[in-house]
Parts: sequence; structure tokens; C-alpha cells
Amino acid sequence: MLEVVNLQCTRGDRCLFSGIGFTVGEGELLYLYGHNGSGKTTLMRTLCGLVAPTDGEVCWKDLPIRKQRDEYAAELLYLGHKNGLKDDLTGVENLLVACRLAGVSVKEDKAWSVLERMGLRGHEDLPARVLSQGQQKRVALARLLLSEAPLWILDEPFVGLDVAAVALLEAVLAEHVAQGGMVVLTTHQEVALTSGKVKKLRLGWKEDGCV
Amino acid sequence: MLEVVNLQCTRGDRCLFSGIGFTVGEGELLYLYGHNGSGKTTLMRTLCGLVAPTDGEVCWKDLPIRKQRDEYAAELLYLGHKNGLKDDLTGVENLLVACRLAGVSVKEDKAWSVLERMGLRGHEDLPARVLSQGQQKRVALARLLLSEAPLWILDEPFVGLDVAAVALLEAVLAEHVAQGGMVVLTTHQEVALTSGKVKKLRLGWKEDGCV
Amino acid sequence: MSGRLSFYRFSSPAAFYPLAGTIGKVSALIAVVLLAIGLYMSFFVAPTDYKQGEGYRIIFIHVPSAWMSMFIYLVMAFWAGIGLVFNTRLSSMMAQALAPTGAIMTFIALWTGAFWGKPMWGAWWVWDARLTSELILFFLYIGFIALQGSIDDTRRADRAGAVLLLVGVVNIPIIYFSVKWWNTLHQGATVSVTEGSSMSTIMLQAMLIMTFAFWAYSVAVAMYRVRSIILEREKDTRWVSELPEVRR
Amino acid sequence: MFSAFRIIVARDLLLAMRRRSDVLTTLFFFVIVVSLFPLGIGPELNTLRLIAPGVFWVAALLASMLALEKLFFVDYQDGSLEQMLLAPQPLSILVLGKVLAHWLVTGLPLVLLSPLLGLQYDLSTATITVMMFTLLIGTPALSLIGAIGAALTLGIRGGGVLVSLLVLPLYIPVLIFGAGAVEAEASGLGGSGHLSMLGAILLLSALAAPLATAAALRISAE
Amino acid sequence: MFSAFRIIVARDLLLAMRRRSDVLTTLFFFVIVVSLFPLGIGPELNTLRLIAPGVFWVAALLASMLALEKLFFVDYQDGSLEQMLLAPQPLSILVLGKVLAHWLVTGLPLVLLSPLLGLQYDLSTATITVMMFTLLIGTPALSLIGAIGAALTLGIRGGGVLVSLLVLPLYIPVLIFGAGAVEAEASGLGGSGHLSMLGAILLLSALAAPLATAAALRISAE
Amino acid sequence: MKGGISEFFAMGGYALYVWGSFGATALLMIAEPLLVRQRRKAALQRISRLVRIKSEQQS
Ligand code: HEM
Ligand SMILES: Nc1ncnc2c1ncn2[C@@H]1O[C@H](COP(=O)(O)OP(=O)(O)OP(=O)(O)O)[C@@H](O)[C@H]1O
Ligand SMILES: Nc1ncnc2c1ncn2[C@@H]1O[C@H](COP(=O)(O)OP(=O)(O)OP(=O)(O)O)[C@@H](O)[C@H]1O
Ligand SMILES: [Mg+2]
Ligand SMILES: [Mg+2]
Repeated sequence: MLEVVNLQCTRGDRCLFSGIGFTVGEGELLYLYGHNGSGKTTLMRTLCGLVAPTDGEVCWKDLPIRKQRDEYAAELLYLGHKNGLKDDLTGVENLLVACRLAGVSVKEDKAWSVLERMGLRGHEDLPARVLSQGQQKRVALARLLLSEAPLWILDEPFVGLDVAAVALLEAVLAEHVAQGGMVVLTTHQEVALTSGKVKKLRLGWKEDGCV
Repeated sequence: MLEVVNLQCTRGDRCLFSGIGFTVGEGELLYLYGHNGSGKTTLMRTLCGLVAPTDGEVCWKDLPIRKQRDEYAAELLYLGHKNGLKDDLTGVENLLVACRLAGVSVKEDKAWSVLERMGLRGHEDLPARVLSQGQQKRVALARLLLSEAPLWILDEPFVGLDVAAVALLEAVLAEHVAQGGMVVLTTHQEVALTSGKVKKLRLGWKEDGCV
Repeated sequence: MSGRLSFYRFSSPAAFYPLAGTIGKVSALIAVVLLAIGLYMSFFVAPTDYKQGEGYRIIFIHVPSAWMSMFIYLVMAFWAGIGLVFNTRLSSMMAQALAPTGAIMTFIALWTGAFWGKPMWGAWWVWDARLTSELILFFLYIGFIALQGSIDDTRRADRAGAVLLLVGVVNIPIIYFSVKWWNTLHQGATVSVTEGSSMSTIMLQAMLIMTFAFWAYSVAVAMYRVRSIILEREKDTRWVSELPEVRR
Repeated sequence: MFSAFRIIVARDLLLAMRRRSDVLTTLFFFVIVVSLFPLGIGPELNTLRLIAPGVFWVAALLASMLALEKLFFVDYQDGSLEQMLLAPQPLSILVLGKVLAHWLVTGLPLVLLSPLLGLQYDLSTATITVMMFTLLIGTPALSLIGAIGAALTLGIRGGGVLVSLLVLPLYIPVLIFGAGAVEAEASGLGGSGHLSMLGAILLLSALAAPLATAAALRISAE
Repeated sequence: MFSAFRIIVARDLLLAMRRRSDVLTTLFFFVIVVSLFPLGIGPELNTLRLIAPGVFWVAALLASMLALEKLFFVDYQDGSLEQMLLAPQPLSILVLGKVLAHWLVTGLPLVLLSPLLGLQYDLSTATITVMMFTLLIGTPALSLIGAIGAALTLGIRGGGVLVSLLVLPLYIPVLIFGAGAVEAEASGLGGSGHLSMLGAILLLSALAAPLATAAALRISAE
Repeated sequence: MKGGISEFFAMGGYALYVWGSFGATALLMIAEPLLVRQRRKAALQRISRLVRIKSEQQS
């Protein structure tokens, strides 16, 4: 269970948010929303331990994450604005390397079949550099289908995906939540997040649209 | 008027599209759609003259664009997947430099007010590097409000924008078209493109979703 | 009109492919014959040099390879320029096919020069203008090959390589005239169009035969290589899949 | 046309001002390379005086080459190169502007600092003057020639180091004449022949390099 | 833990294989720098023999430094560094793996090629052997130390050149002992004292540098 | 050639240099055609695989 107590983050001389607290339990999906620049990305990176909060604490299974970095990392899957693909590796190689680094051992034919499920048939062995924006995102997201981590933190995963891919990703999220996984998510698009328990958290104090 | 005759593009050893022909006249909006990797970005870059087509011709006012590069450039505004912002310049500086390079002379206080209209009040003088994903996109899009070019080519301009910004951009597009401008556009999001004459062009032969 | 037509006919890879095969075969034959004659002459007919003893026999490969190294570069630059301006695919393929042969010729010139320099000048290598500019030529070849190798979009690779080749052309006159412009250790031109030759005729004959042999060799190898390049690039076309040598 | 040139120079100088450390660091690179040699070779002044022209010129060349890689790459990555390609001005003018700004930031400071470093190597005033002069003519030529290489390798796998492979062969003549002029001066022969060759190279590259670079940029951005 | 090390080494070697030119080009950079000096300095073999150790070591150092910039930067830009930071293994192990792969690709070929270049400078076989040996011990140390600098300057404005500023001072001891050993050998004094110092530096940096680099990476990625 | 084979190979004391040059040249000029042939073989192999895949898809 992810627990956040009284979290505060400051960037430059601007306090993005403070006093934030919530929990994400098994089978729950936390949907972060708020206008551009409200601090969603910053909050997610804090949840991962990439950014140190100026105040407050992020706890995983009742222990602060900074005290159990490697254990927490093994149970976490974070996908940010950047895809983390190597331009020169093919889709399959990228997927394999990313999974193995995260401690999940994957067979090569498994990777091929997962990419096929992501709609990349015929593009599996092209270097990521020549893939289109949306195809690159698909390769990055393919990790979700192989992951064993209970906690997924996804920063705008729907960006650049076409309709079919959005539907597929929704299904994957629903399945993960149904199996007792946890998801933290942001998106600006209208997306149906139905199954499981959906919590919402709004960042930003002012009206939507002006910052 | 933009006219495309029998266009063909090949990337690597894959023919993305061929035999494409259409025109975009004054007051018309061309909405390109198709699944990920169907070649929308490639087509748009070809329309700009950044990619040379393997066959066919793009004409602007009845002349092939490769014969009037500078004249065409003066009448064109292209915004791609990448924002074209310098990380170290502030929003205002970025906007000013981009406009001036495109041959539009802009006063500084005009730039400030345009950025304010884009919802960046209070962030105008932060370096682009610290802005959030959506705020960077907003700075890039601010050029639209200052542009005098009749032809806009916009590759997924709605990506990363929040609801308010999407509405604003829709309004800007509608106004441009109403004034006799031309727009070529792609997006995967559901967006209301109502005013003016909307043409649609679908790329990719196979079903949506698989490639 | 008809001249234009035939030019265009052979600027299509499909038409050039069989032609390249024929040219390749003929030049390979010429190369073998001339090499045999040339080698026989250089070792058994040409007399021992009164100053350099037997060591001078290196000349029979050094000079032909040095000439070819420069000549091939010029030809490459020519084809690349054509490809850049007229957007003909075949000429860029020719440039690409010649590059490894040119690099090898340059290497041979450097290597044999070094093996000649040790007994004659007492050093494997000195930094004089000709040697240096020849070394630059080698780097230019390698740079061209590396540049093409690291771009996988063939059209971009062709055009980027062409720009590099054209920029590098300035080096060729520098190599050729370096012995004139700077006083160097390296020997000046002994064969020249205007003044005739200062070498003994038999040596000169052997050297010229070896030069033609190297020439024919280069043409043959380049033709065979360009055939492979055509196959690699046109692998999706119908005419390639219908070739007799493609096993089904 | 001239206004586009001005805008691009102003922009690049502003960017350099924002990361002031860049100006300092190319300079420091030069200083450090020049100062490393006495460490690697030993402190005899005679040897040092002998190798000084070579060391200075090689250091200048390396410093220029190092800084090169950034010349177009950042613009390429953030998409502003695309915008430059679509600007309604001849691309070669913009290229010339970028190269000028680049030289003002990385080349000029190095030229201005060289006299000070010359003292380390116990060079005479006349030699130092000639050296500074050769650097003043030579380094812009280096920047111009280097721009071609930088444009050609844009966005290529393994680009960074490939630049050096492509560009160094073309740098060598500049190096030879530059160091040659200083040496000739130091040995009392007068370096004017070498100097005029340097001038010719600068002229030629100022005319031809922007065009070649512009062509290369269009190819690379495709 | 060891498997993570293996994975990262394999990945980086695969990446290097994909851009085969990278391997060649660092090497060529070394070759070209070494070959430039005679051009700048003049062809007398006595002078050349004198400066050879310095030139070789400075060239090796520059080649190593040049290649360094890429060490983490590409990973940082495409987001895979973030993923490495979140991997369930000690970061310093991953760093060590990356540095090893980097050295195998950029350092080792250079060591293997140095004998050939030594001939250009007319060095004796004994001197060449010692030089190769010092390079073999010294270049991994350079890579390890350089990694700290590369990590610290990650994503900082003007990073590339800043690396050199931070790293060169730390490189200097390696340079001094490396070139010193060769010189001592060449002048018949025997370089074992210098060699053991080099060994000590390598050992120390292998232990400390990965930890420092890991810490620097966490800071830079924030 | 009165001295016979061994004198011929001695090249008047220049054996290393002459044979070093001719040998290296021969090596390169034999290796290059072999490499070209290998390249052609590889290309043809790839093409026949492509053709096979295409005909399988059609049937
Ligand atoms: C690595 C060292 C050397 C290099 C790179 C080199 C390069 C060249 C080049 C490029 C040429 C053809 C240029 C022209 O025709 O004007 C040439 C020709 C020639 N070289 Fe060398 N050379 C080297 C060493 C030597 C040595 C050591 C000798 C003899 C002592 C030598 C003797 C000649 C002769 C006689 C010619 C023919 C010149 C003529 O007839 O035009 N070279 N060399
Ligand atoms: N150094 C700084 N000085 C001032 N403000 C800063 C600084 N660094 C970041 N910020 C601000 O912090 C916010 C960062 O927001 P973040 O990237 O978390 O937004 P987000 O909610 O993910 O937005 P988006 O929906 O656009 O992705 C931005 O408003 C940005 O302007
Ligand atoms: N060198 C190459 N070899 C093979 N295929 C290539 C090569 N370069 C590009 N492609 C393919 O060309 C297509 C490029 O598509 P493009 O970027 O135009 O798509 P898009 O319609 O903009 O997609 P998205 O909606 O994801 O942005 C991709 O399918 C890509 O796989
Ligand atoms: Mg965000
Ligand atoms: Mg796209």
C-alpha cells in the first residue's frame, strides 16, 4: 500500500503543492488531474523517489521509500513523459532490456508476442528511432503487459496513442486493477476509467485553464 | 491554395502512401487521421518541404514548392511533434525569436500579452526548461496568435494540453479558418472542429489499430 | 534525343545490372592478363636499378596504386555530384561501390611507400607534404565509408556522402602538386604529359602495364560490388525477384 | 536578409550569455591542454619553445572541434532547426550567422588569451604577435569548415566522434599553415607566405562552407 | 546483482555494435591527434621521440574525455537513466557496468593500436611495451574518474565542455605518472615506481568512483 | 636470372621491403574480391528469403 503524508514540493521559489495526503490500496486507481503546470509530473516523480520532497513522506508498506530504495524499486513501474527507449535498439531489444533491468526475466519470443499484441506487428525489428511517435509510446507501454510490479505510476500514458491503442491500454489498466494492482495515473484526455475503485485527486488551486 | 498531386513517400523500404492528391483552399481545414505510424507526420513534413517525396509534387499557388522555397516559407507556419523551444530562453524570448525568424516582427509587450492569453501569466519569464510539458506546448502554440501566414500545418497540437487550452486552441483555429486561412491538422483526441469547411483524409490502408 | 534516351536507359539500375556484369567480367579478364604480364616484366624484364638495387621494384605497385587512389576519388566525387544534382540513384551507388577499392588503393600506396621509405630514406614515415596529404586522403575515404555506414536511410546517406566527397576534392590537387609547391623528401613527377618521361623505357612500360592492370582490377571489383549494392537496395522490386540467380 | 543574420547572431549570443559557463569552458579547455604539455613532456624551455607553435595550434583545433558538436545539435533536437529550415531566408545566411556567433563565443576568447599562455612557453613578443594573428585568421576558418562536418553528422548514431573523423582531415591544412607561420617567424624566416595561404583558406571557406553546410543541413533534417 | 551488471554491459556493447562507427571513430580520433603533432611541430625524429610519451598520453586523455560526454547523456535524454535509477539494483553496480562497456569500446582499441603509432615516432620496442602497459592501466582509471564528471554535469547548461573542466584536473595525476613511466623507461631509469602509482590510482578509482558517480547521478536526475 | 630461386627471393638484400610490399598488396587484392563475393551471396540469400515469404503470403 502506498501512503503519502503531508507532502510538499517546491520548484524554484514556487510551492507547487503542500499538505497532500492520500493512500492507494490494492485494487485502487488514483487519477491525478489538474491544469498544465499544476505539479502532476512533479508529484509522480516524488512518489517514485526521483525527486526529494521538501516536506512530508512517501511510505510503501508502512516504511518510508528512501529507506528501502531497492525493494521499492522492485515493486514499482514508472513510465514518464519520456519513453526511455534507446534509439538504436529495435522494439524487441528495447523491451527485453527494460524488463531485465527492472528485474523481470523475459524470453525473447514472449517479447515478440507482446509487441504484436500492442499492434506493432511488422515493426518489431525496426530501430526505435524510425518508429512514429505513437509507435514509440506503444513499445514503452508494452512493459506493462510483462510487469509483475503491483504499483504502476503512469504519467500521461495516453499521449499520442490512436483510438485502438487507447482502448487496449484501458483494458490493461482495468485488468491490473481487477487483479489487485495499484495505479497512479494522469491524463488530459477523456478516458473511461471504470473498473475497480477510482480515487481522484485534483492538483492546483486556481481555476482550470489559468495557472 | 495548396495542391497535392499523386504524392508518394517511402521510408526505409516501406511505402507509406502513394497516389495521394488533394487541395486545401481558402477557409478550409484538412483533418488528417489514421492509426499510429500511418504516415501523418511524414505527409506533413513533405507538405512543408522538409522531406522530399519519392514521387509526385506539392504545389503552392500553382508552383511546385521546391521552386519557391523562401516565398512558400514566408506563407507557412509548421509546428511539429517537437516544440522548437530553446531550453534556456524564457517564454517571451522564445516567442520573439521564433516569430522574427519567421519574418514576423513583433513588439515585446505584444508577446507578453499573447502569452498571457495562452494562460502562461506568471510564467512568461521562466526558462522553458522548467515549464511543464503542457506549458511548453502553450508557448509554442502562442506563435499562432501572432502569425500572418495563411497556411498552418499543425502536427498533433493538442497533445499535453489541458481542457481549457484545448478549447482556446479550437477557437483560434476556427477564427483563422473563418478569416480565409488554411489549416492542415492531425490529432488522435476527440476535438470539435466545426467552423468552416472541414475536409478529412484518412491515411493507412488497414484497420485502425493494427499497423 | 537518342543519346539522352540511352543515358536514361542505363541510369536505371535494372538496365545497368546485366551491363555491370558484362563489364565486370571483361575487366576481370583484362586485369588478370595484364597483372601476369606486368608482374613478369617487373621482376624478370626490368633491369636492376643502378642506385637503388632491387628495392626500386616497389615502384611497380606503389605508383599505380597512388595514381588509382587519387583517380578513384575524383571519379567518386564526379558520380556523387551527378547523384546530388540530378537525383539519379545509380550514380550514388557507383560512388558507394568505389569507396572501399579507393581506400584499399590508398592503403597500398601508403604501405608500399613506407616499405620503400625505410631502405631509401631510413624511416618508415616522415611528415612531408605528399605523405601527409595522401594520409588525409585515406582519412577522407574512411570518413566517407563511416558516414555512409552510420546513416541507414540510403537516400540521406547518398546525399550526405556526396557533400563530403565534393568538399574533400580540394585535397587531390594538394596531393598531386605537393611535391612542386613544397620541397619535400618525396620524389617529384617523373612521368608528365608535357615533358615526357625521365625513366628508362622498359621500367616505364612495366609501370604503365601495372597501372592498367590496377585500373582494370578496380573497374572489375567496383562493378561486382555495385551489382551487390543494386540487389541490396532494390530487393523489393519485381525485376530483382525474377532474376535467374535468385533461388526460390 | 541581413535582419535574419542579425537575429540569429543575437539569439545565439543571448543563449551563450545564459550559459556563461560555455564561454569559459572552451577557453579553459584550451588553457588546460596547452598547460598539460609541459607536464607530459618535462620543463626544459628549449624543447618547449620548439614545440610551442604546434601545441598551441593543436589545442586551438581541438577546442574548436570540441565545441563544434553543439553547433547544430541542440537546435536539431529541440526542433528549432526545423523552424530555421522553414524560415523565409536563405539558409546559408542563417548558417553564417550561427558560425559567427559560435566563433565569437568559442574562438575569439581563445585568440585573446593566447599571448598570456605564450609567456609560459617563453616565446618572444614577435612570435607571440604572429601566433595571435594566425589564430585570428585561422580559427574562423576552423569554425566554418567544422560546421560542414557538424551538419553532416547531425542526428547520426555515433555522431559526436564521427565529426572529428570527417573534419580533422580538412583541418590539417589550416594547422600546417598556422603552425608553419609561427615557426617561420620564430626561426627568422618571416611567415608571410604561410599567412597569405591562411587568408586564402579563410576566404575560400567563408564562401563555400555556408553553402555546403546549408545543403548538408537540409539532407540531415529530412 | 551480477546479472544486472551483465545486462547493462551487454546492452551497452550491443548499442556500440549498432553504431559500429563509434568504436572506429574514437580510435581514429586518437590516431589523428597523435598524427597531428608531427605536422604542427615538424618532422625531426629526435624532437618527436622526446615528446612522444606526452603526446600519446595527452591524446589518450582527450580521446577518453571526448567519448565521455556521451556516457550518461544519451540515457538521460531518452529517459532510460530514470529507469536505471528505479532499477532494483545498487546503482553503483550499473555504473560500473556502463563504465566497463565504455572502456571496452573506447579505451581498449586505443591501447591495442598504440604500438603501431609508436613506430611513427620511432620509439624502441621496450618503450612501446611500457607505453602500452601504462595505457592499459591508465585508461580504465580515466574512464572511471571521467564518469564522475559526466554524471555531475548531466543536463547542466553547457555541460559538454564543463566536463572537461571538472575532469581534467583529476586526470592530471594519471597523465603525469603515465607519461612519466614511459619517459623513465625511455631514458633507461625503469618506470616501475610510476607504474605502481598508476596501479594504485586505478584501484582507488575502481572502488570510489562508482559510488561517487551513482550519488552524482541521483542528484542530477532530480 | 643466373643465381636461381634463392637469390631471386633475396632481392639483393631488399627482400623484406619488396616482398612486404608485394605480399600485402597481393593479400588485399585477393581479399577484396572474396569480400565482394560474400556480400553478393548475402544479398542473394536475403532476397530469396524475401521472395519465399512473399509467395507464402500470397498462397
Ligand atoms: C608512405 C610514403 C609514401 C606515400 C604516401 C607516397 C605517395 C605517392 C603518391 C600519392 C604518388 C603519386 C603522385 C604523382 O604521380 O605525382 C607517388 C608517386 C611516386 N612515389 Fe611515392 N609515396 C611514398 C613513399 C615513396 C618513397 C619512399 C619513394 C622512393 C624513394 C617514392 C617514390 C615515388 C615515385 C618514383 C613516384 C612516381 C612519381 C611520378 O612518376 O610521377 N614514394 N607517391
Ligand atoms: N525553477 C522553477 N522556478 C519556478 N517554477 C518552476 C521551476 N521549476 C518548475 N517550475 C514550475 O513547476 C511546475 C511543474 O509542473 P509539472 O511538470 O509537475 O506539471 P504538470 O502538472 O505535470 O503539467 P502538465 O499537465 O503540463 O504536464 C510548472 O508550473 C513550472 O512552471
Ligand atoms: N527506415 C524505416 N524503415 C521502415 N519503416 C520506417 C522507417 N522510417 C519510418 N518508418 C515507418 O514510417 C512510419 C512513420 O510514420 P509517421 O511518423 O509519419 O506516423 P504518424 O502517422 O505520424 O504516426 P503517429 O500517429 O504515431 O504520430 C512508421 O510506421 C515507421 O515505422
Ligand atoms: Mg506533466
Ligand atoms: Mg506523428
